[in-house]
Amino acid sequence: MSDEPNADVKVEQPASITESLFEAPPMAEQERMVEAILFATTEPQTKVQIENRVPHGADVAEALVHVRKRYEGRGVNLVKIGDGWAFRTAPDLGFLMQKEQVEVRKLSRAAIETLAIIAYHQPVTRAEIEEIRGVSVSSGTVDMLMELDWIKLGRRRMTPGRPVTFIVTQTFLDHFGLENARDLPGVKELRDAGLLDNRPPPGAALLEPLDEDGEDNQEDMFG
Amino acid sequence: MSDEPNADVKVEQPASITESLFEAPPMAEQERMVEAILFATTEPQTKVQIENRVPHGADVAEALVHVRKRYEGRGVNLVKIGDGWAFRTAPDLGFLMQKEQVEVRKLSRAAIETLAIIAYHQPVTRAEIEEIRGVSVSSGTVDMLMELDWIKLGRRRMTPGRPVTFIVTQTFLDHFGLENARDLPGVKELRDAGLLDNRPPPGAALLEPLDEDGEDNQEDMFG
Amino acid sequence: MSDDPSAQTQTDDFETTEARIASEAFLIDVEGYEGPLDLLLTLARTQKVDLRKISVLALAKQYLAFVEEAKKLRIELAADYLVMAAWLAFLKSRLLLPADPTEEGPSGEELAAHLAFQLERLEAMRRSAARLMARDQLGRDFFVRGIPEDVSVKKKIEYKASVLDLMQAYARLKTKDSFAPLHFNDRDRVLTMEQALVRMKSLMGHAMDWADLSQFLPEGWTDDPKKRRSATASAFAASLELVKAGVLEIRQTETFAPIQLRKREV
Repeated sequence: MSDEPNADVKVEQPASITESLFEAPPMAEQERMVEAILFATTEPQTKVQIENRVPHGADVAEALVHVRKRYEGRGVNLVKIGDGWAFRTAPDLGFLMQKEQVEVRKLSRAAIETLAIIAYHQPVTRAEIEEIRGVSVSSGTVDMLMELDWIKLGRRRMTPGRPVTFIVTQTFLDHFGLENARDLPGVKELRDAGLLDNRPPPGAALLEPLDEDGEDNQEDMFG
Repeated sequence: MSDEPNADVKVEQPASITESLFEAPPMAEQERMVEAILFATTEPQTKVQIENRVPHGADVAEALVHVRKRYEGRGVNLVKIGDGWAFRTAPDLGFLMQKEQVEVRKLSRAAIETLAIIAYHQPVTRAEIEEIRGVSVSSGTVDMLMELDWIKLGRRRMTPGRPVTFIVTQTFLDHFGLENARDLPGVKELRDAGLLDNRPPPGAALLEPLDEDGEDNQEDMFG
Repeated sequence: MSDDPSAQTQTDDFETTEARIASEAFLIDVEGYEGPLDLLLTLARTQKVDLRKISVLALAKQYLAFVEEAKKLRIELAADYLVMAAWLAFLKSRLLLPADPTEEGPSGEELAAHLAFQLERLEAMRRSAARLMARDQLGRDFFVRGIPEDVSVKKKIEYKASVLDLMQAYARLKTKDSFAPLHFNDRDRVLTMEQALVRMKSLMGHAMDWADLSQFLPEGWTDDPKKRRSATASAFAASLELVKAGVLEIRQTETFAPIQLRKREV
């Protein structure tokens, strides 16, 4: 393999590589070799280690200088680590080496309620959602559910104003492990299964929805 | 407000903020970024994967062209592998990396032929492989090629029995230094000679929807 | 096919001499073949012609001779070799006898052509396989980055909810119906944010000096405590909005002290 001159280099360099067994390849070729070795090796390589790999007579020190220069200011730099040399991503580009990690968050109460209404009542208009929740639906909530690809627009309702309706998506069904939105249990079943809290005490009724609704309203106003 | 993990507002923000705050960096800088990303990873990265890492608005396709050109004839080259891009050492310098060489698993003649048939005829069914080789394909052969991650299941053929098909993988392309299956040695000559046609034995022609398969072959192979 | 009569006698001669010797030689190594097609391909090569010009008739005879020899030598042949022999015998008769127009199915020539195609294709695939394996290979001739750099982790938020969350949310809504939900029945005693904003904006021009928030309440909203509360809250919220917009300044000297506003100097 070593006696096969590389097609790319061929033009510039005559067959001098093969001419003499012990003649060092031209510096450009030595540079390529150092480059390839430092790329492929699993540890930083010392000058001696590189010398042991390249053909006899090569001037590794000089080749290293050339390679280092060539990569100056590039996205990858040749750096010296102890006695060894290695390629490293340019320090200013470290932010590119980030990988996304998913942080799971719970949906806000407004979002889960809106989603529940859409799931149970689809196709349902915004006005109907607001009627059920008793507060206006912030567009942020709807946008977020849309962005999660859990709801989408259904057909327009054939009533005055032809309002759009919302329906749940296949992604929603997949996420919640449902085959069909109709598979959701009804309120009576929920109560029978003990999933429903008993009625809250009369006094709490007025307070509880208030603060939450206040928030919701504001969001809509400024959103 | 911004430090409040409010679910409703959060989702809307990132896109608009990044768009307005950061303009795409100059091309030279984009080149550095693409260079750094591809240098850092061993797996080929698709254009989309790179785009997800670089700042919004970067022209990754153009940057890739520049980077590829920059590394032409160097000891390390930018190569295209299927949809992905990766740096690989120049093949003519393999002799320098004797220590890094991994023992290539010795493949049986059956395995090599089966692999070649899948590569040249993909997507191809087991029955078609058997028809070409004139002997049954042992499941051990298929399993081994799967294990090497050189072949995988393609779409089912729309013929009676809906048999599965086999296609080659990106790992296969990477291993053999191919940009895609069209680059297989001699593929054009074989096609011109009609040797890649799915030609059923005479008399059997009535049983199979030949046209459809022919189209299917072409689509997947060159699509 | 090139099975014209003259060519045929030629190939027949050829077959009787060299091929027979060749086929006998192959008998020793019958195990080495990967099925009848592989054997046929090897036999075809003894014709020493381009596979496209091969005489299938000669090939059929070679193969049948091979099987005969094997029988004589009591070598046990796998069933598929015998199936192929039967098929080739049938093909041979088809090729030799004049075509019977009443007969159904493909002609001898068509069958022969297909066999020739199969052999050519198998040979082509073998050549291609060899060329493929002769390519530069990853980990042998070219290499990946030896020290891949670790990618650090960036957080991405994903929202999660279970069916139970969904059902409980719905249940909560449904049970809310049965006790007092929030209804704005007395809207006339509520000053909305929008109303307060409109009012604040119109009055702002006059607030060159610090003025109490209470001075910005609309007429008729200061006496009734409920209305005053609502108006104060809305006016305050509207003020904050205007402060945020940079058109107003706000201060409060101490807890519970009056809240004061003035226009922001530009």
